[in-house]
Amino acid sequence: MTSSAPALAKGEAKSELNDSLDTGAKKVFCVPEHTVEIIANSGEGAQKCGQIFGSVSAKMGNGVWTVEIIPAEIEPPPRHVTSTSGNLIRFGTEQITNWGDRTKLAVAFNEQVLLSRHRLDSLDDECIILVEDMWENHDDENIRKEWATAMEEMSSANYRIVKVPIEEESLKIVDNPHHGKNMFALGMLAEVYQRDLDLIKKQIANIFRRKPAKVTELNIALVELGIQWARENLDFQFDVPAKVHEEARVVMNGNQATALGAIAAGMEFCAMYPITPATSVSHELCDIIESYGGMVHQAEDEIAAAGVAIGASYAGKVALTVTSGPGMALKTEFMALAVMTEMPLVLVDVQRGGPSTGLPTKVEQSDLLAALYGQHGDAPRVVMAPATIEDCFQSMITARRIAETFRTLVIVLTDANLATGVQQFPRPQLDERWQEAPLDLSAVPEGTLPYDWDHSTGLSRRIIPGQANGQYTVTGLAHDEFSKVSYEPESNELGCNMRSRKLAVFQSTLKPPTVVGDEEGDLLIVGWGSTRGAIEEAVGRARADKLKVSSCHLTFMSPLEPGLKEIFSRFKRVMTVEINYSDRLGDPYITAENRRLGQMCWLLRAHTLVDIDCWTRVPGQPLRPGDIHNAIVSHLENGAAS
Amino acid sequence: MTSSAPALAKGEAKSELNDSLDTGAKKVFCVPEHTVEIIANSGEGAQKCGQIFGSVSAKMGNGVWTVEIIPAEIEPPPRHVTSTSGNLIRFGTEQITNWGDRTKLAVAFNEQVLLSRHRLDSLDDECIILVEDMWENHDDENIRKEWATAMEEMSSANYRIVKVPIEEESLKIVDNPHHGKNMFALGMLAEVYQRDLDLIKKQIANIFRRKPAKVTELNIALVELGIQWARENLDFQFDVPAKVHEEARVVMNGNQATALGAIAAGMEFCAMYPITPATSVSHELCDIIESYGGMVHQAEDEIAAAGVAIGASYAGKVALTVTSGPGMALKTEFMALAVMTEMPLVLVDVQRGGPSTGLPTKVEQSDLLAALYGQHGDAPRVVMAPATIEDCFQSMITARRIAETFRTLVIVLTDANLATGVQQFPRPQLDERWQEAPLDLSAVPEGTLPYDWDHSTGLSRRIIPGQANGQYTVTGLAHDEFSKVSYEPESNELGCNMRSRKLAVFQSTLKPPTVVGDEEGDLLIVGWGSTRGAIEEAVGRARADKLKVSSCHLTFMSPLEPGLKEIFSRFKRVMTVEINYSDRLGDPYITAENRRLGQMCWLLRAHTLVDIDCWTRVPGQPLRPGDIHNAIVSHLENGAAS
Amino acid sequence: MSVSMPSFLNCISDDDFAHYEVDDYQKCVAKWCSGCGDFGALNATKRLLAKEQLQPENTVFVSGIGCSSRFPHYVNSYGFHGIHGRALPIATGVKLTRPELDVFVVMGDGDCCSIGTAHWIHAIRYNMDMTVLLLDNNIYGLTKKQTSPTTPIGFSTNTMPRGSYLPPLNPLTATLGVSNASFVAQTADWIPAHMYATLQAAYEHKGFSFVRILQRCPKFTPDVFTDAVKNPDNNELLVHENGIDAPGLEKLFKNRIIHDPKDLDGGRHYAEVENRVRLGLFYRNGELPCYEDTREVVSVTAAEKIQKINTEFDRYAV
Amino acid sequence: MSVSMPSFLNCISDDDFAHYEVDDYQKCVAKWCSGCGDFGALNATKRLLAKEQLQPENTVFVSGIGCSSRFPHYVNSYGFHGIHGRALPIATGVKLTRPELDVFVVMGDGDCCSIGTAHWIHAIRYNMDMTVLLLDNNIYGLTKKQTSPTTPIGFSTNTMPRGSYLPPLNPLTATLGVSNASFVAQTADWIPAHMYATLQAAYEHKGFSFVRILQRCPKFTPDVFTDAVKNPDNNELLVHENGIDAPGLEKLFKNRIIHDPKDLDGGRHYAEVENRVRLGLFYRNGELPCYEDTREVVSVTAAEKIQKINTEFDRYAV
Ligand SMILES: Cc1ncc(C[n+]2csc(CCOP(=O)(O)OP(=O)(O)O)c2C)c(N)n1
Ligand SMILES: Cc1ncc(C[n+]2csc(CCOP(=O)(O)OP(=O)(O)O)c2C)c(N)n1
Ligand code: SF4
Ligand code: SF4
Ligand SMILES: [Mg+2]
Ligand SMILES: [Mg+2]
Repeated sequence: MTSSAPALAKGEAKSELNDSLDTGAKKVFCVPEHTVEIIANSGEGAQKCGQIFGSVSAKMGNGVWTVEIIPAEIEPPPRHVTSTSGNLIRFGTEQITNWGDRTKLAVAFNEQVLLSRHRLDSLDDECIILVEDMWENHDDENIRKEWATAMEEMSSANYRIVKVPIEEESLKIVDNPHHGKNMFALGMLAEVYQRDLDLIKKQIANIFRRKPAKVTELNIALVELGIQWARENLDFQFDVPAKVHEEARVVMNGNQATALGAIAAGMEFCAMYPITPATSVSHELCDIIESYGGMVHQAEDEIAAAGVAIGASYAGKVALTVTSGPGMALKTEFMALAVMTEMPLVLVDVQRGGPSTGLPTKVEQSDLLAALYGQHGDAPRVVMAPATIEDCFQSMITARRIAETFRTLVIVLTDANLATGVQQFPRPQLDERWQEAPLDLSAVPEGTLPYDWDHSTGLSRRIIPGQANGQYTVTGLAHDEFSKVSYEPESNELGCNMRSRKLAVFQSTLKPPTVVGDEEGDLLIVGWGSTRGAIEEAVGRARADKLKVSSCHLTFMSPLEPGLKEIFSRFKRVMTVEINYSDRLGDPYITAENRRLGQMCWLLRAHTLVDIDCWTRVPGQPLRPGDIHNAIVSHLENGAAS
Repeated sequence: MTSSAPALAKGEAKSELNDSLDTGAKKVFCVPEHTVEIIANSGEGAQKCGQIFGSVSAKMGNGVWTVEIIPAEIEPPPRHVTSTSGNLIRFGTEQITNWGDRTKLAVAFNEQVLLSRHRLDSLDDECIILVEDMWENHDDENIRKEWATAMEEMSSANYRIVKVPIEEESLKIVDNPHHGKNMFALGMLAEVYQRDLDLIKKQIANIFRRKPAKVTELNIALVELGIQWARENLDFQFDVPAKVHEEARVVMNGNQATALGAIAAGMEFCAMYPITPATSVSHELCDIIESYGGMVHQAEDEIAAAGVAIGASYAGKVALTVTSGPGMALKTEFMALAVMTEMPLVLVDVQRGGPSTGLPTKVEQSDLLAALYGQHGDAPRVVMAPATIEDCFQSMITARRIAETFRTLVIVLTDANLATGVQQFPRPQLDERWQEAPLDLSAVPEGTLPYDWDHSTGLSRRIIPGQANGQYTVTGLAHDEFSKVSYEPESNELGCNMRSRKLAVFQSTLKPPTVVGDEEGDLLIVGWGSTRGAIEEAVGRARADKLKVSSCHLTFMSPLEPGLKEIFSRFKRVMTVEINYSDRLGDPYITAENRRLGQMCWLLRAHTLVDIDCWTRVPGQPLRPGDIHNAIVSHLENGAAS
Repeated sequence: MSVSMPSFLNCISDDDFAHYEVDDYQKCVAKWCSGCGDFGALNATKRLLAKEQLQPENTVFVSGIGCSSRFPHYVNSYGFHGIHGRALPIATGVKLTRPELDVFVVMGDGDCCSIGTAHWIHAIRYNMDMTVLLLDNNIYGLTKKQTSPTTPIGFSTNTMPRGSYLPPLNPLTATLGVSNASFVAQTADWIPAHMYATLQAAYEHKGFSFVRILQRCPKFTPDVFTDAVKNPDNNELLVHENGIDAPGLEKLFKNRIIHDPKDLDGGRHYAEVENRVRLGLFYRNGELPCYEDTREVVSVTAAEKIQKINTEFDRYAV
Repeated sequence: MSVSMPSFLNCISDDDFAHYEVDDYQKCVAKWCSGCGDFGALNATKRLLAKEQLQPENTVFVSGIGCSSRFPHYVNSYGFHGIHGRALPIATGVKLTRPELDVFVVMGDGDCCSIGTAHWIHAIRYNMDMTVLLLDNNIYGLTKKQTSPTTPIGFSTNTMPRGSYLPPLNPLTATLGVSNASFVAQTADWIPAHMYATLQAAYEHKGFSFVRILQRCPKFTPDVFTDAVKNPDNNELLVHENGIDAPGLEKLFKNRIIHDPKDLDGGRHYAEVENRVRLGLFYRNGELPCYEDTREVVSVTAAEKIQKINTEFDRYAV
């Protein structure tokens, strides 16, 4: 188990903490950040508790990153290692960009959900655990045994386990033992971390605003009970200083940001078919888009969703389709049609674990090559990946602009980590021009060609039904400037040429990515998408150890940003860090020649001919900065050795 | 227009020919090979004429390559440049591996179909043209005008145009002017090339064996009339010497070879949905497979076809699905399921022009990246490409073996060039063991795991329904050795690992590809698939010019054959030649950095980090050796310049 | 499909509008085989367009892939020649976002009833106001004679050379089985007057007007409709005062069934195949809401949108 | 689905076969929400398996993706938990090549009637001998409450928060509209005896036995069936001497319609939704050929095959 514990001052702070717990002296530890999680059976409200805690912390001015802990089943059996539901909140004085390493303090409603986190290696070796105590001496012998076995298994770690009569206390206020425990827990956390009680009360009042006032009161009473219990029984507190932020800020998850981004970008039409973890983008949109004069159409399947979106785009709307891996697979044929007919279309793929149905609720970055190359024939398109929650919002604005300017398909690759991760960012400035319709219905000059390609740029004017003199017939067959089916060699070469040229033109407008850290050194870590925060944190730690490491994060995968080869040449080694599969050297049969590499790694090798290595994992979880840090260190050590 | 004319001895032979035509002296030209085409409105039987000519030539011992000339519509308007239907036959003394350069002798039933070939640049500048003369002075003024305009347009070339009263002559024997002309034309060709009349008669008798004997007689009479006419009116003949072949040989097109290969490989089940140019594989199979105890199921769509094939494989059959680009797009999701569940499956993709509906009847090699990377998540599979008609047959045997040994998806990439190209090859030796069922239904030991992965090789035992003690549930979700759904990080890593490892193991059994030509030099041309013949012919010509060029043809694209980097390192430059799209340096906005490359080129760059160039075209036609030859020369010249 | 111009506008002089002759709706020469039934459908459609004086720029023809799906290339209007089986999703996208456009959909029997099945069934449910032509030649034409869902059992094709295995799918009963079906008719290319009248009725119906046109393919299924083509007595017309009115057919077509198109049970019953080819209107219900109406959007200015998004942000404000 | 053992074998002593209790068909603990109707369907199915003494190794359960599609993981037999909407193609591949296996297919309403529509409609046509369970909870369960084709109009979901827009698709009439439909029944998880009897009849039928099971989802559609669950009078049983025989229900369920399952018109009529939930057998036709029988293959030895291929080569010989 890792020993890196940046949240606590090294050495003495920890033993101090241990001392204070052992001796009973109340002590406040001032730390730059902390990671807390609250876990329970699903249905016990742990998620709500975590959300309020996270959002109150954000409002107080802390940097916050929240991760959902979701069980595989809708209603899994209680007290089971597969049932864990809850929230992990990492918060600190500065901006928090990722879920960090391991949890420092956990509240668990039973020992089984705790055990599941232990097995997943989610808890810091010195984690403080506030665990419900009713199971230890439960009437049911089986439960007692389960408790004992679990505690035995967890004794391998140095956890500080504090037993709390959560249910017993809560029952002082509520009748139903399944309700209210989460608010009691919230109270304990509020006391431990000195959260602003007024903010908590407001948040609770807001959540239950449609319920009788009594409900809010009860919940607040429970919180206060938790505070009181913690005050009387816990001998430690943490102080995570907050900052005053001048600019207005918002806090949301990536799917919410994507949905709001779509609306802000003037997207009026979304066709979709439900699929985890993309569906909640549509849920957000469904909730509000109609009041913007827009619409979400739930189609009979993903194929239809793509087709309806293309029809809407043809009709002159700004069209969007949102899906995840298996859904994108079904859209493959229609995506090629969008490319061939130069129909502007934005497709958001919220990546999950694959292949096939894979890991529906878990993060992976393995749809990159499918997004780039999934279509038969030559089908150039733009592929981009937001790296933060804020990016999710902004990328929708960019994607629309590219799609329309270049009459092209734009694929936006987010992932399950961004989808459900919650973070705050400066409230976006909106622009009315984003809301403009792509085209009006005025007549076009007689003889206007549907593909009046500028032979140098491949760009052409878009015409939509309703425009007099513009009548033409779109086709997915090879066609000429008139959109007439044509099998002539020249016309096929020209069409391929024009569709591809647009990417080169777009590429010429891009700037080289920035290097974080020194402009040259021993190792450059290249990443893309949601791993940015974790990578930069890891690189920061390595640099603090005086390692000559920098990082560089790519936004566009097709076309690639300029200058990569030049940037890479300034580093002795280049390595991508990705959440996708690669073979490991040293494994049986794996050679440098047959080794299958990370997807971005592969792409960049072809693009730059630089001997790029990769460090990739597919744990169905976001990467941890600590693990990336270790990878950096060992990569440099190997480098030194070779 | 190119001046390379290997079929005729250079210089004097040509002028001799011209002389003989001009002076009226009958002359026999001995040539190592010739390319002849017969073209007409569709429905006039030009295809049949060409097929008989090709097959008789093959039987006589000539090397033969036949290409279909197909119009875009089912029944296009007569006398129109879009209507051309017919056959091109390249035949020679040695083995013929591709369609060659341009046609040396053409028989045309009207000037419009001729014009279409002229415009396509299909005719050698000195082509001899036997064209129906009735249109020149036709009653219909429009037709006379069309004739005149067409002749005017074609006068830019040095064609030797011989006007033939084809219809007038044929009407001496048949009543319907639309029938019989093809047999008259066959007669002319038989005389010009001294084809064996007995073989022709046998072939005709075989074709019309289900019709009244009278039909055969009439057709033979027409052939004889054609012979007589040519004898009396043409003052030239060509002699293309044939060889006696010891070994038995067969002649067929690639789709027929694929179908027979599937049967020979013991494939018992094919699920498909019609799509050009793949459908005729199924037509062949449908015709005969039932008498082998097998079955073709035409599904409601390509998705279902893939699913039914997977179901059949799960049930223990050797299953096949055959399609083309748009169909493969639809199978994307099921292909991932096959990979995830390790279900043996062979998928043949007969590539056509893309993207989208593209060029349905035309050749392209642009499905490579989609075949390699089309699936979301990490979905390792085997991808291979036959290069000849014979390969189409053999690759099915190989594909089955790989699919079953490695419990994997095998994609076989053929294309429209192989599909309809006709060539002879040694009659394959069959092996009874190929017919063995994958498994019997005997019970498995209790506790046998559905994925009892050998952790070193990733291989595992396949179990099928009916085997007692084997009951398990296949799933496309991440799963463990028991095939139980599992979201644990370790089990996902293990599954990914095992599925990928198999490719490394398979790769370790492969040999490096052979280099044709010297083992080192200035330029190595790398190809894959149906371009082999044209590439090797072009390289042969370049080598005859003393250029230091070799070629190397790849069969496996995933995993790639070993030793490529080493082979490439022995050449100053490496260039792929492919029928797919790449940007051209020198075009507006295209830079070395943003240039999009040929698909194999891209793959090999990532794999070898060698700065490989590419020469690619998407004319909807096979590549011509002459054009490749030019590309080689100019690539070397540029090389010298830089 | 509803008439796009409200009737009170009839009094406005025609001079205010460009006038279109039938031939004005022809874009380029249609390239089907001679004798192909698609020509008849194209002609009847152009007549309808002229009769209704539809503006080419406000009319959209959407199709999939197949011989019949070439249709949009031949009509002077906007067109979308899509991908195989997917005409209806594309048409849905058009109609849903631009309900003022007149949308026609043309599909083949393979296109609609095989690969396009899911979209077909669901489009019936959506009941969008569009006119849908199923050109049913009982075969895959473009790909050269493979069995389609409507191919007669026993009929030999390139994929089923020893005869097709299954009884044909009946597109009429299938459509009538779907909740929300609102207009289901059958006509035949060999009775142009009936075809025209049927298309006219389909166009006038507000909702998803599904018209199966029995279409001759002399190339690959030359004989499947011969009995009905050769002998009027092998046809049977569904007639009713609320049905399709094709005057002048009484004399030739003696076999008539009186069927009220309101009667769904009866429509389903008559849609079952019997020994004659049945043509006419099986069911019509003009009362069912159209999805594009249900989903009608409000119009919001850019400024209002910005304001709303800002309110939204307030919900997420830190 | 037909009984796999011919009846004359009934006289053979049971000792010759391993005997399976209901619980022997349980593989692992089912993980649905408490109160989920899928449990009932699983129980009824296991009872049927035990009653018919199906050999686990010769029985295959195929499903798509959804809560209901977890079914095969819980049955001790071979299973194929496929991809969303595609259970039927997989099942077709199994049955077509291994007709001796007993095949069951389990789908959800989204799985079957939305993304799986094309396969559903065509599987009806193929009429393969399999037992097909549509677990219809009127909602997308696994993905957490989105509208499915059978969701009641107006019902609020995450994708249609202001109420679902369309009247629900009726899987019964849709199935009955497809040519070759051979067995169409509806039952409900709240009447276990009826559900068991229906599955029994479905299994006994030789052909594609389509059973829609109205399935409670306490999580997301807790109230959609409440009326029928709470008050037997809101249920209506189709009964007939040739129908489904679930003895003991007479007392509780007073509303009964006598309907001969041979009567297709009647079946279609009764399948239309009215104010009560109608349960029973709408249509059965045991005379329709099964596709796997039509496509039955001959057995050919390897040597014969080699010889045949050689004859084939002769056709292509140079
Ligand atoms: C995805 C895909 N699958 C298959 C095809 C090949 N294909 C083109 S048209 C067609 C069927 C044509 O039959 P039908 O729809 O009845 O139209 P028809 O030509 O008879 O008018 C097929 C299978 C295709 N273009 N795309
Ligand atoms: C191709 C694809 N699209 C979407 C999904 C997401 N998905 C899984 S189950 C499901 C629907 C579940 O509803 P239903 O079929 O009614 O089954 P239930 O869960 O209600 O039993 C969806 C949309 C998926 N797994 N694959
Ligand atoms: S093949 Fe048949 S459907 Fe196609 S154009 Fe020819 S006649 Fe018409
Ligand atoms: S969500 Fe509904 S259908 Fe799914 S397991 Fe729970 S109760 Fe059953
Ligand atoms: Mg057709
Ligand atoms: Mg459901």
